[in-house]
Amino acid sequence: MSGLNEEQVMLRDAAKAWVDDKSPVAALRRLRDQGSQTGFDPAAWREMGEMGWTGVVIPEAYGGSEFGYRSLGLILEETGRTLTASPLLSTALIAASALNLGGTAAQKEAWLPKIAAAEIVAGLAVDEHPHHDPARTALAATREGDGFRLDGAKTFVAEGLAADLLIVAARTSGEPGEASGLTLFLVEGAADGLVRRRLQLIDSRGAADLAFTGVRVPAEAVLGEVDRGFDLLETVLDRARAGLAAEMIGTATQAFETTLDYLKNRTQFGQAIGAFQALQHRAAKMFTEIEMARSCVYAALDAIDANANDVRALASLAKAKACDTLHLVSNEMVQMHGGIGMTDAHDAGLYLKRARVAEALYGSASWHRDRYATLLGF
Amino acid sequence: MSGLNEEQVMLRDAAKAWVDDKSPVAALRRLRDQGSQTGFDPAAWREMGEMGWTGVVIPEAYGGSEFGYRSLGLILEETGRTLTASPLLSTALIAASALNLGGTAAQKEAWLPKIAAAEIVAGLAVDEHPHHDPARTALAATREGDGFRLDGAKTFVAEGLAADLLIVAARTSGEPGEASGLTLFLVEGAADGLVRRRLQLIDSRGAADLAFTGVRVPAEAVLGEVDRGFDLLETVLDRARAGLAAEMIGTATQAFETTLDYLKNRTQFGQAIGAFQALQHRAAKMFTEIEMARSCVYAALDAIDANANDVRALASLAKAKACDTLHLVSNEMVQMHGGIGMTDAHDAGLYLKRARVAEALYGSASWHRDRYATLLGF
Amino acid sequence: MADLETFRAEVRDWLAANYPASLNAPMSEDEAPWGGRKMVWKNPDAKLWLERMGARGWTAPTWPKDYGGGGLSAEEARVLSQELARIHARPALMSFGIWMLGPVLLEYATEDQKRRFLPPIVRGEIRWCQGYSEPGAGSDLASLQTRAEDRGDHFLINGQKVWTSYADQADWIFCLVRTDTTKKHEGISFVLFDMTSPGVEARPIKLISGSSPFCETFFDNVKVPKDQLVGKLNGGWEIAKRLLQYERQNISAGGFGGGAGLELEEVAKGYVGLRAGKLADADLRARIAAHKMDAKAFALTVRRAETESKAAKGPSPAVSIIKYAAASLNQAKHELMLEAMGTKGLGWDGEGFAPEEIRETRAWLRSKGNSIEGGTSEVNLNVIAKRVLGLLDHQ
Amino acid sequence: MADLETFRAEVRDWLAANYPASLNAPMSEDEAPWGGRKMVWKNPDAKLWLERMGARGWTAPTWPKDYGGGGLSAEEARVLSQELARIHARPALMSFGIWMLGPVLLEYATEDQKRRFLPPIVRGEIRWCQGYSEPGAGSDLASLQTRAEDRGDHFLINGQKVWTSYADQADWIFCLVRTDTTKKHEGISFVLFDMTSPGVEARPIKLISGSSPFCETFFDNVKVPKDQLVGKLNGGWEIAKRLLQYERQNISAGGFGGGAGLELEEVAKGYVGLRAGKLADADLRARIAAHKMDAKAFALTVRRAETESKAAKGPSPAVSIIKYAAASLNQAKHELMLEAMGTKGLGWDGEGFAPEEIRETRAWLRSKGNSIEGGTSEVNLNVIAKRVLGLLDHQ
Repeated sequence: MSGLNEEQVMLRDAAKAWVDDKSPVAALRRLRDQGSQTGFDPAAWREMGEMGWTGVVIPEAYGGSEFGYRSLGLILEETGRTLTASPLLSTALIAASALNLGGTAAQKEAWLPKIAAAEIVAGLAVDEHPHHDPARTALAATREGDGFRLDGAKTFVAEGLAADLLIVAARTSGEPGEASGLTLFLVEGAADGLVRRRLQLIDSRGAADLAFTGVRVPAEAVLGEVDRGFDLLETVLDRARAGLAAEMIGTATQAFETTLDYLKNRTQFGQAIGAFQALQHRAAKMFTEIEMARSCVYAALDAIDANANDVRALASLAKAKACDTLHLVSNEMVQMHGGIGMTDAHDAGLYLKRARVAEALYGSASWHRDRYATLLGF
Repeated sequence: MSGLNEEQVMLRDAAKAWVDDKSPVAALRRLRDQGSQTGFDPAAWREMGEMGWTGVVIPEAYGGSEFGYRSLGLILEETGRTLTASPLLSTALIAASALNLGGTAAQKEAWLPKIAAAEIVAGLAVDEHPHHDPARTALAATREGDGFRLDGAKTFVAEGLAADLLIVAARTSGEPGEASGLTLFLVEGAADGLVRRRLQLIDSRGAADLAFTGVRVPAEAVLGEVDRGFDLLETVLDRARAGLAAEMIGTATQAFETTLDYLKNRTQFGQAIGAFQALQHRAAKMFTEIEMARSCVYAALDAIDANANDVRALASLAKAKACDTLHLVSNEMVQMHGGIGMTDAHDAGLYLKRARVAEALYGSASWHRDRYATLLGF
Repeated sequence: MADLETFRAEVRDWLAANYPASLNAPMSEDEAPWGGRKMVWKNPDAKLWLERMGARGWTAPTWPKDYGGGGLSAEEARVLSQELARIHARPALMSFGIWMLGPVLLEYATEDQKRRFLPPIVRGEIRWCQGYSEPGAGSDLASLQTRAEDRGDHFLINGQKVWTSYADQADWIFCLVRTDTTKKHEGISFVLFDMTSPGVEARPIKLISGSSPFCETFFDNVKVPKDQLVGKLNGGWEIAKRLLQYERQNISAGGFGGGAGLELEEVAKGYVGLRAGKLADADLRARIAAHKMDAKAFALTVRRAETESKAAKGPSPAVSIIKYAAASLNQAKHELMLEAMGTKGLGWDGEGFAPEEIRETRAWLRSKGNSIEGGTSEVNLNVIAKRVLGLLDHQ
Repeated sequence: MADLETFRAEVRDWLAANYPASLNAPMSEDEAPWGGRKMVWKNPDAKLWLERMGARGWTAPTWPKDYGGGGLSAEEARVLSQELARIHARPALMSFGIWMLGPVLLEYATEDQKRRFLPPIVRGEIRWCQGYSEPGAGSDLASLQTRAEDRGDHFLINGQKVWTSYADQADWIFCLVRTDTTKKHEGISFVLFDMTSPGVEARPIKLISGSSPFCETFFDNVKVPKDQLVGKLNGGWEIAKRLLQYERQNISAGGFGGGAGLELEEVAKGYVGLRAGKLADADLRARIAAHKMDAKAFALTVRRAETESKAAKGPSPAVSIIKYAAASLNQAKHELMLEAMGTKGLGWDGEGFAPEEIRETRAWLRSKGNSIEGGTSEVNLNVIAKRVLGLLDHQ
């Protein structure tokens, strides 16, 4: 590891120590078996706030450290290793980015310090269909008096049940499928007319479907510009994709290392199964994929920090490679563990289940390949 | 092998014996090194006629045996094993099919006996672009007096240089890209205004580009119906695809068996390299692919013989699977032979080169996957 | 042939008279007719159907009548199976006893053992489970450690099995035990015993899909009378392998089922949508098309292998690839299904997901076992390489 | 840093004064500046450029001045390389002597040997080839059989090498020979000799791409003075391995070139066409997009490995995958290129094909060697599994 400054090395090491101690895979299993509604442990979330993780991309003026996305990525990579369930990505990366990038001074003042202090949970409500497609947004925002009323539905909203603040993509003009005519709104979780239904996903984390029926918001709830929200949304989503990809690389790395340990220790036919060349080559190929995907994730995060002009392409690259890599590694984890990997008592199933949810979130590999090709002009 | 009747077993065994004796891979190498213009050996072609191979899909009334496509497929599979270069596919399968399916009694009488006797070489001129696409035909057939004049160009015409008879897809109405408006014509190789240019392809077989400038043909040269040639063309092409796939399966099988021999005999690190598990698994996967593709090829040929209603889908299936399988096996043949496989003196390169030409001819795997999905309605 | 057509007419008449009309409704998963002492029949007609078929021996049509079987020729059995398929009859009995144990008993058991054990299998009265795998002996089955000590008139069995399918539902077990610790393959014996014997305990294993079809099975000083040894002492490995062949044939012939029975491209059309007649996600469309081609190629290969095996009176080379290909394809299908369903394929339970969506998600998880159970894909590839392709063992 | 900037200014001035203007035109393949006695200079300025660079030792910038090198620090060498890149300078010299032999001579050779062999390498006067592989010793290099018998003041060498790159163009060879037949690795020595020595014959091997960059090389009683042994007698394997590391680094850093230098997606657009802004073949488009992503991931990985290696003062784990990934990706690129070109990618020669089409087709054929030469992909995967991942050898 390198290219990291001292703060980053400290952050990463602290994150590693914390997840090993406070948030091993058993913590997720416990949340699941206890039937947690929100899908995360409030105490762990508070500790994340105390360690400053929630303020890593927030300016100092609003209570953050502004270490940047690469730094937050290091933390997410570590939490991804142990499948740590928390609102870190939704709140401290996605919502914080949206406010940073699109918020007025008043909006920032109102929300960023609370995020930095882990006082609130926030989430992004974008998709309305089984497949990610921001331009397809139909949820209607109709002008009413000085404000707007929102009517429609969102699905698959990460932390949607627990969120105190929702950033909602809505259509103020145009037709579903068009990029123009979108507007982002800040909506409080407790808003009248908003009904939230918990989704029990295979990864046991917090997610919800949201129904908006005449939800009224003032003009000040608009984040960014009316009708011109698509660019801001994509810019926020690219940060979400890169951050999620960082988490996924952590997940893939741990899944691989756990499998590698098993290959070294499980014996069959008088040898460690890791001595069989076919498994060795598959392991070497997985390692190759992981290292290649890792490079993409770091490059995307660095590009965001540098405000480079290829963030769009690099975010799609990072997410697509993270998807393909985690898909491969999570399948191989089960297969190489054999029968034991099929049991609920083993962690392999938890990695597999988290993998598919993360693959679908904010665009599948297929979706990002299409976007990448379009960005490259073919 | 089974499901074969006695005639088929005899045909196959005779074909096997003949290619081993008269047409090993060295025969193709000799043609290549001698700079053969037509890309085949006329003496070998005459022998094919004498053995009755040229009449296998031709009715007895026209001098054939009418054994059917499965039978001709068996022969093509054997010739494919040793990369035998001959006009068998173009003439005895494709042109014979076109005449059988679309010809008037007079047209059949004029040409089928000559094909059955291997007295002529015939070819199908369909494509005009680097990628197979019959509907994109632009070559213009304009009515002139009782007949037509042809203007335009064809490319990648198998046996195009040697052909005494060409079956030419032309546009009598509509626009390139439309299925309607196509008409097939019988054009003699010696026709005025037809200029043929040999293409030196990597597989060293006969192929040509054709330029038509005011080539005049009588009304009797129309094969099938004017403007309604597309269905006939596709029906002929599906036979071409299944027959070519049979040849390709033969090529893949031999490439695999040659490689398997090498795995058993080449030693490194004190063992036959075929004892290394990673190579064993790759060999087992190749074998699996070959057997699956073989099933598709046989099913397509059987469906043609049975005049079944799923010939279109099965022909695309057979060609696509044959393409993917031969692609894989030809690459693995070079890789598993190591350095020796990279030398011109070894046969691996010849298999690789033939593979890519056969992959492109009458539709790539990609093209057939698209067609298959369309046929299945998605 | 005339005789066969007479037989066919008889079968038709009998089925018309004996197949209960109430069974024409689709069979739900919990109605699977496994038989045995613990079977709870949701529909009494299903029990009746088993009794009628069992009485004629048609649950095991080609077994000799002496042992309760149908005594049919292979041709007659095919006619029976065609006629059952014609009326879409439910299976009268699903049974490891018929699929796996019976064939090896017919080959290796004593006359007394055959008369004792086969008829209750045919009638579905005794349900069997398979005591093969152990925690340390998966692909390397012969390294098993469950001990059977010779105590004069009985064996005393101690040890642990794992992946025992439905051990908690079974009445008896056929079990591999170690009777000689000084040899590996030549120290294994094949014994049968009652799961209600003192000292037997079966604990269901919960799988990643949430279901528990397998158990850990513990043996603590279980007494097994010596007349329940099949074949020779220390000669069990040969029987074990033969039985595995029957098991693999059974898996191969049936392929891997499960899931909501939806067609992949229909699911994709529903969740992804069409654009100009083609799936809106072109990348996914290409991969689904490739998969549909592979699936068709597989189906054609199964059919070809059957035809060729019949013609050659021996297995076609294509047979060897079937278990491996079936597992790969079923897994690929479920991955594509999940991908096509998007976020609707990611539900575990509760509101927001249709029952068939949840079922498909569970089936996807279940399919991960296809390449592990009944011989891993790695072992299958080894077998193809060595036995079919003639490649050597690594030295 | 001030010193470095001073150095940079000096380099700029020197380049401005010394880089021949006529070399600003693109370099064709037959202009590659391999140097040596047999070099035919198409452009005399290229020779001048080599002489000028060689005189300063900048063809081997970090080698000590005593041996003809530039005597630069690593930082200075980087500045030199940046400045050369800035003006898009052609390489003054391409040389196995600099890339492979020189570094091991610096480490293992005697003072006399260094003074004798290194300066002509720096000046490009002697072109070297590598005598490693033999017909029976490919991936298992140490099983080589070429014998060197001790004849008092010289070795007598008999045997055959294969895959000797440009042996027919080289002046000298560094060669692995067997000096002890009773041991495998410990019986190998590393010797240098002149290719004009009596008994040496190099026969070019024609490849599937039509070119002949490699030779079979025969040694028939070739006399080699003992002072041309590098390192210890029977101690050549260590040197051989070290040299391979330099070779792989060199392959990795450069990646695999060749081809007409066309961008894949541009080629596809040209031959396949666009429909509504997307490649008309949606299946191919998806695969090209996936490949472009892999290629970008690879480029980012090479860059990351460099940064991390520098920071850690040792190789990053990512380094190990680079040769394997480079070969796979280059082959995948050429396959896609060929597919995109359709029938235009299938020409060998003659009319009907543009020169860049033929060049691409030949490059596709050439790329098949990427996963074989300089360590097969299979060996690379073994190395990753064993050295990086710590998996055991099969027993």
